[in-house]
Amino acid sequence: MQNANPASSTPPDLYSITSSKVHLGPEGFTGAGRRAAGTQRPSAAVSNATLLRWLKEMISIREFENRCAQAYQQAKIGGFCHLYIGQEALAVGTINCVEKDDPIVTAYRDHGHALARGMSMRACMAEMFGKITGCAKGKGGSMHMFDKPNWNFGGHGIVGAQTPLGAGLAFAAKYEVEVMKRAVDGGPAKRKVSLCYLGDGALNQGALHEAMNLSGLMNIPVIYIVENNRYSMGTAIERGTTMAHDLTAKARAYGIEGLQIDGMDILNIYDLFKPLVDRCRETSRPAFVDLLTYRYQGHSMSDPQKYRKKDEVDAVKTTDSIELLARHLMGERKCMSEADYDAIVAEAKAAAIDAVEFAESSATPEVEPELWSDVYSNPQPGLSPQREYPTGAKNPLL
Amino acid sequence: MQNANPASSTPPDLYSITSSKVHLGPEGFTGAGRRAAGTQRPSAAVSNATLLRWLKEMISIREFENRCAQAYQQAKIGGFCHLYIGQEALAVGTINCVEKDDPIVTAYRDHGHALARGMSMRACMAEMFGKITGCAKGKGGSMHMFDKPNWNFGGHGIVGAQTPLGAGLAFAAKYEVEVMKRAVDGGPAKRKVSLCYLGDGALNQGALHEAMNLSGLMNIPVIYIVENNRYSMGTAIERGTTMAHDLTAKARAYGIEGLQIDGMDILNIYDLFKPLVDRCRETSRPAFVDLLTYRYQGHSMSDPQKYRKKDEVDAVKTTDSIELLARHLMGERKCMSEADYDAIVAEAKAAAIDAVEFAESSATPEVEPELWSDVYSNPQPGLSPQREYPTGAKNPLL
Amino acid sequence: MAYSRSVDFSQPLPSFTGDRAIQFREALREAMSEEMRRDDRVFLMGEEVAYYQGAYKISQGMLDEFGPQRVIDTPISENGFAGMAVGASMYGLRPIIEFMSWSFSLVAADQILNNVPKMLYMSGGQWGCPCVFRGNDGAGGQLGSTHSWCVEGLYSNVPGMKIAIPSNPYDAKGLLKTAIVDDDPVFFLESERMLSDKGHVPAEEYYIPFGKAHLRREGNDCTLVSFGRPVNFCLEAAQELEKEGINVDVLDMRTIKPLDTESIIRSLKKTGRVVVVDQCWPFASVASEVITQVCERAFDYLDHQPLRVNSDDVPSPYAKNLEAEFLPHKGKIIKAVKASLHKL
Amino acid sequence: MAYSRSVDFSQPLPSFTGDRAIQFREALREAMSEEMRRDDRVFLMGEEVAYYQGAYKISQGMLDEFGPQRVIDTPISENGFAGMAVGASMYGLRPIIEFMSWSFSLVAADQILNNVPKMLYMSGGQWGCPCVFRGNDGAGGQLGSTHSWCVEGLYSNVPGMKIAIPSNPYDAKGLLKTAIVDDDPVFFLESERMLSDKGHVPAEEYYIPFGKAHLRREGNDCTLVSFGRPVNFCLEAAQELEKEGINVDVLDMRTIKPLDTESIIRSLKKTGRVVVVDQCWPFASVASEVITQVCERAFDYLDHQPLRVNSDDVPSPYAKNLEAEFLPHKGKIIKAVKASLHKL
Ligand SMILES: Cc1ncc(C[n+]2csc(CCOP(=O)(O)OP(=O)(O)O)c2C)c(N)n1
Ligand SMILES: Cc1ncc(C[n+]2csc(CCOP(=O)(O)OP(=O)(O)O)c2C)c(N)n1
Ligand SMILES: [Mg+2]
Ligand SMILES: [Mg+2]
Repeated sequence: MQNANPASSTPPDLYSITSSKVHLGPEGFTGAGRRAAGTQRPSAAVSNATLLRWLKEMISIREFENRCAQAYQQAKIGGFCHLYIGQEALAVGTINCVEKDDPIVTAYRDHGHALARGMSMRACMAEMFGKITGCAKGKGGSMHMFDKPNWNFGGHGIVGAQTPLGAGLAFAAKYEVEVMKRAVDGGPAKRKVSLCYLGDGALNQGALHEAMNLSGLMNIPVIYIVENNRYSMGTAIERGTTMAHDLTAKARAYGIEGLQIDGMDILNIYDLFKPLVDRCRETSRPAFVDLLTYRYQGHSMSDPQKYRKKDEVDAVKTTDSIELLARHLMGERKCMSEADYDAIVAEAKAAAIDAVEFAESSATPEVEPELWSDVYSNPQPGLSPQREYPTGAKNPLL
Repeated sequence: MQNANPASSTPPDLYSITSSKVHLGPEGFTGAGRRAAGTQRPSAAVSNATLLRWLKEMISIREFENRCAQAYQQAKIGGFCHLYIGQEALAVGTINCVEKDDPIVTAYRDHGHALARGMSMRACMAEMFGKITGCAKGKGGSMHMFDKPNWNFGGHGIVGAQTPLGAGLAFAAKYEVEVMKRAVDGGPAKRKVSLCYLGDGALNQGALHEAMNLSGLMNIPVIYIVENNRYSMGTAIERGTTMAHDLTAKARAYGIEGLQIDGMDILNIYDLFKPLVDRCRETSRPAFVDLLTYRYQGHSMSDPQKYRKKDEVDAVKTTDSIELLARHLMGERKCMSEADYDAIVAEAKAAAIDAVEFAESSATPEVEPELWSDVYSNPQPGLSPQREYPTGAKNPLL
Repeated sequence: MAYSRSVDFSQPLPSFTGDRAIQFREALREAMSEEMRRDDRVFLMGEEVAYYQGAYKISQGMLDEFGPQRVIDTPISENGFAGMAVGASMYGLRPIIEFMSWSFSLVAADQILNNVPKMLYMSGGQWGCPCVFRGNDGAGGQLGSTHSWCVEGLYSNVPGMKIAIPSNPYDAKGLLKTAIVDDDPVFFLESERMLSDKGHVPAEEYYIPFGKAHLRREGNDCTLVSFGRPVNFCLEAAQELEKEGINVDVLDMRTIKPLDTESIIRSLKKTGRVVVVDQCWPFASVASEVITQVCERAFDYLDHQPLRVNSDDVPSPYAKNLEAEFLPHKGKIIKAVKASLHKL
Repeated sequence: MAYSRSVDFSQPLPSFTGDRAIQFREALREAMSEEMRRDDRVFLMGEEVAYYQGAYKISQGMLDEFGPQRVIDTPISENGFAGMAVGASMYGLRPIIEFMSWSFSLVAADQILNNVPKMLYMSGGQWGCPCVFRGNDGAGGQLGSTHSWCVEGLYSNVPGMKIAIPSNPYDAKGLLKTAIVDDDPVFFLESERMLSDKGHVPAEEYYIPFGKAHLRREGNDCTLVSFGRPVNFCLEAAQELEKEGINVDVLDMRTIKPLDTESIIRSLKKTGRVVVVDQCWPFASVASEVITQVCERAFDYLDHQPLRVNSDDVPSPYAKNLEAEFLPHKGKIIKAVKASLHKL
């Protein structure tokens, strides 16, 4: 089916796109989703050093998540904990297609994005441990990884609620350029796109639809990235979402360019997503991406996973994104040895262990003043019948 | 663009559909929207007597609304008052395609539906006058024309809020057939469709999208009818809604059959809408209709209408639905004379005047017990700190 | 299959104590299953209620018994399916809607506050919405600011619905059965923190009347008024206070709409002191309301100003220590009771 | 163009009386326009605010002055554009969002209650949402049950935002300017019934501090506490009571978050009696809160139990006579004042 938006009807000139039917069955992602083909793929121009960095980022996320799982089982992490294992290529791939100061915002499965966006493992882990050294001083928890210096506008817990925020962020950046002619911090304004991640389950929240219509109408350069891991909790996508075989129809309904991308292969993500980012930045248009991925673990740490067979999980693991990239670097690129790889893993593991130790040895937030601080930026008497609002510790990221 | 739902890809066998580009400019509806063509149009089989009844219904609505306008200017009607003048063919045409006990629900521009569904002018006018003889005992007002005996589940004031209700109504009817195997009142169950009307402005509320996805998933036979009168208050549709030139894309996004229909010609409505109703009833599938219409008056009684030119309004009036049908009955059908027509108008006018007199001479609801009754079906002590809830007068429609 | 039961609430309730100990979640399941067996207009709808067996296993096994047409999984579309319940209940069915958490009901606020409680009035008595909305309410599981709502502070301001809030398995079952047969919409507030609590639930069928508080413990020194989970904090506090020779009445309100002010006043006349314990934020809360009603109706019996213990007036914090302090815990209650007795 | 003004609230306010009489809607427009001229981060967004010149003509002429990029029409997508304001304000802009009516804010409840007031806390102080949400609040125009919300009864339960509610043009301007420059989110509640009210608004620039009540009338017999439109009902009642020799303090709270309990207590110490007048439903309302705070902090000064006058506890009726009785009108206020003086 052709995209209604004229922007996508001219084929990109560098490479061709081969489309294939999406398989949502248990046979894995081989050949699933749109894949770039041909020799002049944009990823071919990415340096070995950069690809190695991407690999490190992906491995870091996985090692970090492994430690989270462990800490959660040891009851060192409380509340909910949604792991990113399996989806690493998605956050790392897409975030490496944008500028460092392009705003991003995501849902509650947010550790991966936070790390890919540059948050230290320490700040991220400490947050989950509920420590004052965490990115939200221990007040937010696993679902709320905010990182102002890295333009990460947070993880958000209510399904779909971050989607209008994504539009608002891109709107603000556009407003800097077109109205203020300078950035809000006084510096020069520049054309930005925002990335707004959402789970496939969020497709069914009205918020997304209002946000897509608004972005389409107002020419707001927000890119909605559906992290289509096939399930929202125990609900397989086709049980909860109409047109599951062609989600881009939902973009076409708003005159927005829609693209389906196989998200296990980070090179493929780059090939298709980078040009899209460039187009959106240039044309100030929104876009929508159905990024096919998979979560290896349960929805959260308490999920018995009766809704899928182990076979299905195993099949997907044959196209594991870290392995795919590692093979590429060892094979085609010949820029990494087995030993190099092992060293990368060891380093990531050590960093994750260090983060756990850091988190463990950090102080909990003091009830006084942290329980009551950060409720108001400008506290005044009379705001609560209980007491006045104090000022708390400075956020460790600021 | 082809509809994604296979149900609509087989052309109906009785007649052919000619599609034409929709004109949203000021040149009127001639040729706008999908129109049935050919000699074997379903409407050809509708008897003269039935068509005459439809004409009477349309004229009744218009005369009724004229009296509302007058009464509002005389401050006899309070609050908001949204007139249906110009859109008569839509309510009358669609409602005459369904069974008397198929549930319907609509928005706040609801007088037309109420009358077309069989509410007496008296009960409808008395409601607007805030009298105890009104369909909601004067407690609801212009936006809330409910009529239980006629399966009219009301006018609703919050834009879009009635759209999940439309799904719920059709769900319940389906549940009678498939689960209970009898009707909730103990009678036999039957296959029903529900009609859910909404303004074009409601396209942009998340509620509709959630409702369409749910209906598509659960095979709920609700038909969403967009009363596309081109404006939501002062906002022309293309200023508020993406893909305004092809709203059925919004249905395709949910795998729902979508149809655009020229709604000024009631015969055309019947030609296209009746087969759709039959299909939905048979297949238990939802549908979505973009019904092109126009309101001649302002949004509500206080609208200065600076957002459109008088030319535009005049151009549309050249395809006035009452005139179109009258010409057909006098011309092709030769079953009505000028004098007949005048008599119909006179009768409708008299009925509307009678309704005003009835409303005027009716009693206001007594503060005791009406202010406090109908809050709970099963009042109990302790529900309010102020007093207990009494039982009020019986609703005049029951 | 018979239609809804007309319940004779003049019958005494079966014993509150006994040895048929089941979990809070099982009590809820029994209530729903019994009513679904009795009345085929009743169905359960919500996220993960069917195939997943309930996000919190409340509906475990119900899909098997009632099938997918009566135990219905939905996508994450609270506004959509709450609105479907409005339409279906107007039509004549009896929906039970599970919100995985009441925290997620805010996206459905328009349906549950503008439509559900007002339909009967707007239609001049033609149609009400006899449906039950139920789910987890309240903080305590380190779920952070957006997932820890106590909605009673918000929603109870609105007339037209009833609100039940059990503190134990016995009440959970008996109140939920009443909620399902009631002709008015009921908001039913559970607590994820209590779902595994075990307590006696009689084998015989019973319906707990709305608007009748349950005196859980007796004492002459002060009246503790609470509802939902904090009733248990009150009982803990009472036990500890007893050691210091302070004896309190603990009133479990069971429902806050209707609110059994009579029972509060009866106790107050004995004790002269009242402390309201409420897990919402304080401002314009149910605690404020109880205090106001006590002032309106029994001012002269107050030997001390009425006091309230709420959660702290801040978004729910994640960190364990902060959240523990945030709640209206035993320590705060003891302090308030002592303050009311000038023993601080 | 300079960034937001740091206001010196220690300056005395200009005279409340004078002869520059303008409409309430014009006062709002002046406040927005002045702040938009000062700070280009400020913009106005909502339904019909631009080309239509405002559904209630509040923004008339602003499109001409500021252009369509700063006075922005939206489709009917309250959740969507409220959420855009969250993102834009986190990013560093200063959105003013007009809800045509606060009644329509329920579809945006999740954004305005889960995101706006909690963002600062959830992010550990990294980002707040300095935005203003404003629009019509309250019944009185025969708009029926869904269109007549008084949201303060609902929303004030939630910590993290401030709530201003002016009763006259002078306050409308001065409070809205403060709302726009404040670094916290502000819910600003207007009333369609007052938009055409005329009153003196000084030509000179002024900002009214939040949390300082305005004593609108003085008397020794009873303290009337109110906010928003019902302040005017109180003034009417006071005038009539005076004829009978009863003299009351009328306190216009101006903001309910923060709430100036000090001023209430100061007056109460003089009068010994307090009647709170609030146009929301009674249960868990701001009136309940004021009474509770008075009890908590000045119980011993009460010569009579504190009383409240709210709207009737029913959905807003349409019929003129019912709606007139529904409101917290003069007659109810007079009765309550007399009751507090045992003169009934
Ligand atoms: C409005 C709302 N409803 C329900 C939930 C509970 N909930 C949390 S995550 C989730 C599943 C979301 O799935 P998806 O969007 O696919 O994201 P994934 O977990 O796969 O990353 C649900 C139902 C919520 N957080 N918000
Ligand atoms: C959620 C919500 N937002 C705003 C309004 C105010 N409002 C009432 S009608 C209307 C315009 C609706 O236009 P449309 O849906 O096209 O219906 P029409 O008036 O053309 O019949 C608006 C904005 C409302 N009633 N509900
Ligand atoms: Mg998913
Ligand atoms: Mg319209």
